[in-house]
Order: sequence, then C-alpha cells, then structure tokens
Amino acid sequence: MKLSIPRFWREKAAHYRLIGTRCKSCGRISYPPKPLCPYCGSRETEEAELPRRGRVLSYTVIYTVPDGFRKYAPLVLGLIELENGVRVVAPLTDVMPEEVRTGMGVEAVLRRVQEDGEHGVIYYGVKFRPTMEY
Amino acid sequence: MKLSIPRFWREKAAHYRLIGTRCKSCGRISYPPKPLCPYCGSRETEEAELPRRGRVLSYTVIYTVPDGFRKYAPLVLGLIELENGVRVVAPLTDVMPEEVRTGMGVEAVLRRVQEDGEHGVIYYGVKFRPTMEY
Amino acid sequence: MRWLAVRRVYVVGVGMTSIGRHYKRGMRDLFAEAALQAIDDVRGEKPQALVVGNMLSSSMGEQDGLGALLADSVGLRGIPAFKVEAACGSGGAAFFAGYNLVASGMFDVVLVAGVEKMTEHVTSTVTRALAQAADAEYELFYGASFTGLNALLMRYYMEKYGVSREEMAAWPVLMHENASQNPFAQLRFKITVEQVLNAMVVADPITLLDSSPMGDGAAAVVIASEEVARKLSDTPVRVAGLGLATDSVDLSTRLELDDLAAARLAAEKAYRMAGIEARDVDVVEVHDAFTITGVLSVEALGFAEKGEAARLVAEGRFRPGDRPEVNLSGGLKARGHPVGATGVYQVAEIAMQLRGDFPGVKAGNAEIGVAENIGGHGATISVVVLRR
Amino acid sequence: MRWLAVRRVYVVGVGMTSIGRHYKRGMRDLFAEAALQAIDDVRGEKPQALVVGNMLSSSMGEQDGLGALLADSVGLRGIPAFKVEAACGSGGAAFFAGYNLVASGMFDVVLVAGVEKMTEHVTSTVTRALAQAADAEYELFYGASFTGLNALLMRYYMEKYGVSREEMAAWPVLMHENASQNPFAQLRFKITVEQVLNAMVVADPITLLDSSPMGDGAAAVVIASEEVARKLSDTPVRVAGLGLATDSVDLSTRLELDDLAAARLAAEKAYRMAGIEARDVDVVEVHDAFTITGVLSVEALGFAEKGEAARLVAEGRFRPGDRPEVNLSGGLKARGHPVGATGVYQVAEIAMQLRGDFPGVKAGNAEIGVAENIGGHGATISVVVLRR
Ligand SMILES: [Zn+2]
Ligand SMILES: [Zn+2]
Repeated sequence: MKLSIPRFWREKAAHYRLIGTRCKSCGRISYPPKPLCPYCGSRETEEAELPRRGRVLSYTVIYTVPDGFRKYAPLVLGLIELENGVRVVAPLTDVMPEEVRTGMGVEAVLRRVQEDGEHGVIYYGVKFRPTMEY
Repeated sequence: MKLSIPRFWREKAAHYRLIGTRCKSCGRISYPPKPLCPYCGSRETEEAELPRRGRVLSYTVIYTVPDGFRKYAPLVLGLIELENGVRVVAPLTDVMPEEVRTGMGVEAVLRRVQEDGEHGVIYYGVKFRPTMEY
Repeated sequence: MRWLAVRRVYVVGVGMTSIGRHYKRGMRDLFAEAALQAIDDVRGEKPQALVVGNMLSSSMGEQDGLGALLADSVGLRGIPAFKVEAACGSGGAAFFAGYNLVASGMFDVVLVAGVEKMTEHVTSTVTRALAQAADAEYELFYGASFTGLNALLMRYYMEKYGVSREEMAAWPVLMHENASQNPFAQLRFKITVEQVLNAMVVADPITLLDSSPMGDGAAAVVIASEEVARKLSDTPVRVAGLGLATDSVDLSTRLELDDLAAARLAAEKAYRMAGIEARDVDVVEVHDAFTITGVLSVEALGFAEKGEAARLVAEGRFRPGDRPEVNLSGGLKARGHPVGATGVYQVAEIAMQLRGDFPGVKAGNAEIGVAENIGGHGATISVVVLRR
Repeated sequence: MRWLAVRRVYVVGVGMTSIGRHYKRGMRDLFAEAALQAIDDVRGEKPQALVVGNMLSSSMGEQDGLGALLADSVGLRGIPAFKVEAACGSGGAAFFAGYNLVASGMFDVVLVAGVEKMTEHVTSTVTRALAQAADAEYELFYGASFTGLNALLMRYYMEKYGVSREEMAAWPVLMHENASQNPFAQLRFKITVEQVLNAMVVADPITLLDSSPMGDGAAAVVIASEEVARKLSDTPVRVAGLGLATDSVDLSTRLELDDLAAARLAAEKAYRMAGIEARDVDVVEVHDAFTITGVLSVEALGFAEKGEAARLVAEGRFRPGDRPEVNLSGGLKARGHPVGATGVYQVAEIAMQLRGDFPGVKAGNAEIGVAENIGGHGATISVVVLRR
C-alpha cells in the first residue's frame, strides 16, 4: 500500500473531528476542507467543526473492494447528509448491510479504517453508525 | 511491488535470450525490441538474437536502490556494448564492485533479478559476468 | 472567453484495436496497431506531434513518459510528445490538447492516441488504481471503490425520480445489442433485463452487467489543419465544437448529486462553438462507465430532461434509427472501456459514423455527431462535436 | 512544419513556493500558494483554463485527475483543466500544452502550474517511483535507479573527454553559490569541491552533492494573449520561442550516449521560432538533475562544444556576470527539483529575471532568456525562449 504517514497526520483533524472549511463570504461549508471556497471562490475560509449527526442520503454495499480492504468486505458505504446539510462519504458501521435504509439516522464515530500491512500502521477515520431512534 | 506476470511472460524471450529486433530496411538492431525501427521508421522488423559477449562501456555501483532491490544492494549496473555494437543495460554479476573496469570483457548469464515478496514469484533476467580473458 | 475560429481542424485518420484481454500484447504493441492504422488512413503522412491519453500506466505499469516512449515505438522518435491524464477522461482531454496544437498553427498534422493495459493485474489491484479517479484522501482512504461511488449516485437517482431497477437495466441491454455488431467491441453478446438484475452485485445496486468490463485497447486519430486535410483524406470530418469542463473530484461538495454539471458546461461550450443545439445532434457516444453514468450523460447533454433518460431508454428511445442514436458502438458498457483510451475510441467512432465506414451499427445519414468522455465520477468532462 | 505566428503569447504572472520538506502541507496547499500568487500578479484576473504538470501523484499519491482537483481547490471549479505528464519534464510539457491553448485563440488567460509532493515516502519508495522515468521493462526491471542510469552517462562522459572528477564538481559548487541568494531554494548553503567528492556515493560516480535533493514545491505562471497581456501586467514577457522534442526512453538505443539529441532538436525549433541563436541568450535555466545533466544540457543548447562544458564551468564560465548566466536560481541541484513542478519554476524564474524582480542573484540587463526541462534521462525535452 502507498499510505503515507505525514499525509494522514496532516488530515487527521478533518478525519477524526469532521473539520471542514466555512466560507466567510458566502457561508457555505466544504467537506473535504478546501483552501478556497469552491462555491464562490473566496479566499476567506475558516475551520468549521461539522455536526456529528445526520441521515443516509444514499448507500451501497461494496463487494469488490480495493486492495487493502479485503477484511472490511462487504463494505457498506454511505453518503451522509449531516444536520447542517453538509454531505460526507464514509463507511457505515455497527449495522448489517441489509438493515441500511435511505433516510436512516446516523452519527459519527471514530473507527479503524485500514492498516498498512507492511509497516504495521493503523489508520483511523470517521464512520457512521445508526442512532438509537432509527 | 507491481510486477505483473503476464507482462514479464511476454518479455521473457527478450530477457532470457537477448532477443532484439532487426530492421529489414536499414539493418540496425534495437534492444529493447521495438515494433518499428526507431532509426529509420521502417515497419519491417524481425527478431534477432544478440551475441552474448561484449565489453563494459560504462558502469555504476548503485547504493540507493529502488524498493524491492535492497537484497541486491550495492547493485553493480553495466552499460554493455555487445560484439555487434548493440548496447544493453543490465546488472553485472560474479564480480566485486571494485573489480569492475571500463572495457572489461563480459558475457550474458541468466540470473534471478527480483522477487515479488507478496506473491512469491521470482523473476529472472540477463546479467553479465566477466569473461575468462579479462 | 472568446472562441476565435482561427484555424479549422479536421479528423482525417482513425485507427483502433479490438478491446479485450490482450495478455500477449503490451502497451507498445497495442498503441502501434492503432497508430499505424490511423497513419495509413492518411496515406502514410508522418504526424508532427503526438498526444497520448492514458490513466493507469503510472500507477499500475510503473511507466511514465509515455509520450516519448510511444513515439519511439512507432518510428517517430524526436517528435514533440506528451501524455495527458484526466483519469477515465484522459482520452478526451488528450484530444482537447491535441486540437489546440493544430488550431494554434504550430502543427498541421497531429496524432492523438489513447492506450490502456488493464488486465495485467488482479481485480482488487485494478479496483484500487481506478479509485484514484476519486478523492484519495476522503474517498479511496475509506475503501470507496469507483463502482461504489457510482452506486451511491445510482441509488440516489432511482429513489429521487422513482426509476425502477428494470428501467435502469434497459441501458445495458441496448448497449449489448449495439455492441453485438461491432467487431472491435469487447462484449459482443446480447443480454436481457433479467440477466442484468441477476448478475453478480459489484456494489449494490450496480451489478456486473451495469459495469463496463476491464479490457486492453488503443485508439488513435490523426487531426489536421484545413490546409492539409483534403490532401490527407477524401472524407475529412470537421471538429466543429469542443468543450472541456470540470467539477469537484469528491462527491460530497457537488452542488447537485444527480447533475453532471461539467458535462452541461462542456456541452454548452461545444454546441455554441459549433453553432448547434442538442436537438441537431444525429449520433452520439456517451461515457456509460456504469448504467447511471450513461443515463446522467444523456440528460446533461440535453437529450432528455432530468430524471427521464432511463425511462426513455426503457421505452425504446435512443436506439438505432432514433435521433440521436446513442452509443452505436455499444458504449463503454459493451464496446469496452480501456479507461485512458476510451475518449479517443469515441471520437474515432463518431468520425467513422460521419464518414459512413463504421463497421458496426451504422448511423442513418448522420451529419452532426458528439462524443462525451468523463474523468472521475463527473470531475473532468470533454464534449466534441464533429460535423461531416 | 510551419511556425505561424498566429497569436503572440506572454507570461504575465508568476508564483512559487519555497522548495523543501513541507511535511505539514499537502499538494492542494502548495498549489494554492503558487497559483494565488500568480493570479495576484495579474491583478486577480481569473484564469480561463488550467494545465498542471505533475509526475508522482499517480504513482505515489494515489491521486489522478489533478486538473479538476486543483482547479476546484482554488475556487476555479468548472474551468477546463488537465494534467500533463512527461516524467521530470512534466512542467515544461505542461507549459507547451498551455501555450497552445492561448495561441489557438481558444483562451486569453491560462494558468500553467507544476506541483510535486516528494517527501511523503521513504527514499527507496521515491527512488522506485522516480525510476518510472526510465524504461520499466528493461531498466527499472533490473533495479536501475534513475541516478544509476545517469551515473552510467557521467562515467562515460568523463572517460570519453578526459574530464576529472574535480572538474565535474565545479558545477554543484556554482549551483550552491547561486542558490544561497535565492529565498525559494531548498539548499541555501555553499559547498566546496572537496565536499562534493567526499559526499555519500548514491551511484558511483554520482555523490549526494551531484544530485538534486528531494523536495516539495509548486510553481505557477499565468500566460495571456497579446490583446490582454498589457491589461494584466506592466511587464509582460513574450514567449518568443518554444520547442519540445523526444528521444528514446531507454538508454541503450540512443544514437549517441553523450548527446541530448532531444535538447538539440527542441532548442533548434525554439531558437528558430524566436529568430535567435545560442550566442544571443543572456540568461538560462537548465535541467541539472545531476551534474552530468547540467553539463550535457549546456552543450546541447549550444553554449559549449561537446565535452567542454564541465571544464568551462571549472574555469569560471557561466557564472553571474558571464554570458549566458546559467542557473542563477541555483538550478535543480540547489534550488531544488520537485520533479513535475521544475519546468514551471524555470519559466517563472526566467520571466522574473527579464522583468528584473527575481529575488536572488539577478541577471545583468538580460533581454533573452531560456528554460530547458528534461523528462527521463533525455527522453522528453522542452526549451522555452522568453524575451523582454
Ligand atoms: Zn463562498
Ligand atoms: Zn531501420
């Protein structure tokens, strides 16, 4: 695998705490975070922590996974709309593939995402699990 | 590593038996083999087995090797001019780095070139060793 | 932005290999077959420059510098050459770059080629390499395959517009029907809606028969300035319009998930430059890497309203004899999708349709044709308008 | 081939990051810094298209589709964008492609950028990725590092022309001297001949001090048509000549080992287009990835006879104040060599020298400048002539 430690170290606030960028000009939030606002082009952006709850806007169950993800197959991937309307692509966890439904309430948790077999490094990131009320 | 078995299977005649391409128009030989003649552009080419003996035109001792070659380091790499003037880049073997000299006579032998650790595949190819008369 | 028609550019020669699992043939061989066909098609005229579209050679093949490598492999050592990469949209982007080399007046005859070797590695390795078309840090990092990301779009589209799985399946069925006549196609057999629904699930709801197959292939076109086009071909096809546009690489920050905004933008530019509207198009090759990609493309190019394309296909639209005729080659779905080469296949196919010598299902007296090529799940999209 | 001067093209804006081990900064950040500087330099004018030069993102960074990705990252979502790859010559090839986008009349303002992240991985991994600039099947397959292949050339050159190791070492000594004044350079310290000779051997006879360092960086230039150039800049610099040429990717089939044939070819085209000869050049940035590469470049560009460049440097030629002044930036050797970005750094540096605002060693009243960028060990070479 070609995971790089400095790279994921740089990104870890975004992955661990769902940090995006808010545009000071148009107010829109980007996740993934971006140096400039992709919507209005403004250079004035600031970090913004996203809400950790949302609902499933779409989902898929991936049976043919990329190298390095065999142990997570089948991988349930969600397109989540957070409470403030920002969208996040992330795996769903603590749920059986056949139980997932569009509209289901979910919340963000920190989970192991992949491992670098050669160097023994474990990478963590955000996954979403069903909320109690679903 | 990203070695592909079909790929090196396709190329093995070239690697194992030093097969290049001879241009039927200008007579020049290419190694690596090429679909068309790189010198005159002719489409009429045929396989040509190269002589296995030549001399060292230049050489280097590589201390910082690419991933996958650590066990061969330091790697002695030669630029060999074969008896018919065709040049080949290949490792030198059966010789100490400090013994290599420009002009030294060498001959081609088949040797282990690299291994695919993950899948256990061993790749062979041509290396050159000093001839008796050097 | 100004669209000076400084210099007209023509497609004057085409060449392509069959698409398939060419285990015995390397990238150089496939490229040489397509390139030499295209050069023969212009009476042996030597191209003055080469632009190569390719996606996977850097990540899977450990070979960079394809421009020089491939020029040298067909006896063109010395000519200017470089590679263009825009993921699965590399071929169309290469055509865009090549067009400008001629339009600028710097060259009269340029070879644009696309080449891809996809079958050297096991599926999971290719799956990982293809996922490089998505966001490495926020999509691939989480194990999202490229098929998985498109599956998110497919479900979203079906639920938003109330389109059934059966209706969606009409797309691949039509594609296989068209491909069955195309001697270059990878999948030359017909399929049924039931087979699509019952095929192996790759990423729910996308089945194997919603997906383009993995194949090796190369395609090439020779383009030329007006001054020389007539000398090189009796049937030059004019590049009447050209557009390239982008969108986010990540799915999350798209303005609308079911809209290929970059395709709309690129088509708008290309149509305006050509002085046409969507209804003027006779024949089109769209980028149906997956069923959903084809459906969204037909809508973004202006051939159907949003949410309607899949149903229209199920009702029998876009078949041979309709207008526009869509993917007479069989599309990525069944002609095949050697990723970085696909955009060049499409331009070559449309040129052949307008010349009248496409060897598969022929367009009926087509005058205006369009090729649309996508990189990523909508990130880089090129639209080319060709005119007889 | 015809060199119609259809439309004049100018470099109107420049931007660059310092080169170094930017562990805390990703590719998007580095690109944004350089791109925004260049855009500020043209009074905030929004580029209509983007061409990106990059080598390693596909092979090491698992990220393709950089055109769209980087356009989006600086608020330019939507504009046409693609990546050009020609190994370490990607930046120069991207400039060549971008030039034609303006020269064709399709665009008035285009951003050409180069970006590279080299320090994310361990040395052996980067060494393998860089070796993709050579022939994967006949060079990398045998463990040949890129440095190793250049070492074969260096020994061959030294023995053929009887050049000593000490004479060769004059090159890096001069480069470090120049770089010590350049705030963007990676290695801003002076070295001695002895230090070069006694440095760690990477691939004999190449030592660490004969080699460009591994660094991250991004550079950008805004180019524009004549119509708008004066509105965007008070000091537009004209792209007077441009050449791109190729040679074999493998070393074995080169006609002459000690001749950068592609540099000669590209320079010939660029000089002819600009109406100049080598002796007219005031200031030049050549591609000295290794000492031998710099030496061969100076010869191929016509500033020295074959076999003489190293000795001339040792005798004091090509220093600040001489003509031409060579690598006032410090060159790849000491300014640094973020591979796919280097060609854009060079063009930006030459443009600044002609404008008079380069922040390091300044050229003395230069009117004509040249940038030479190499992909592979001589496979793809671009030469740009800029004129005040
Ligand atoms: Zn904004
Ligand atoms: Zn020949």
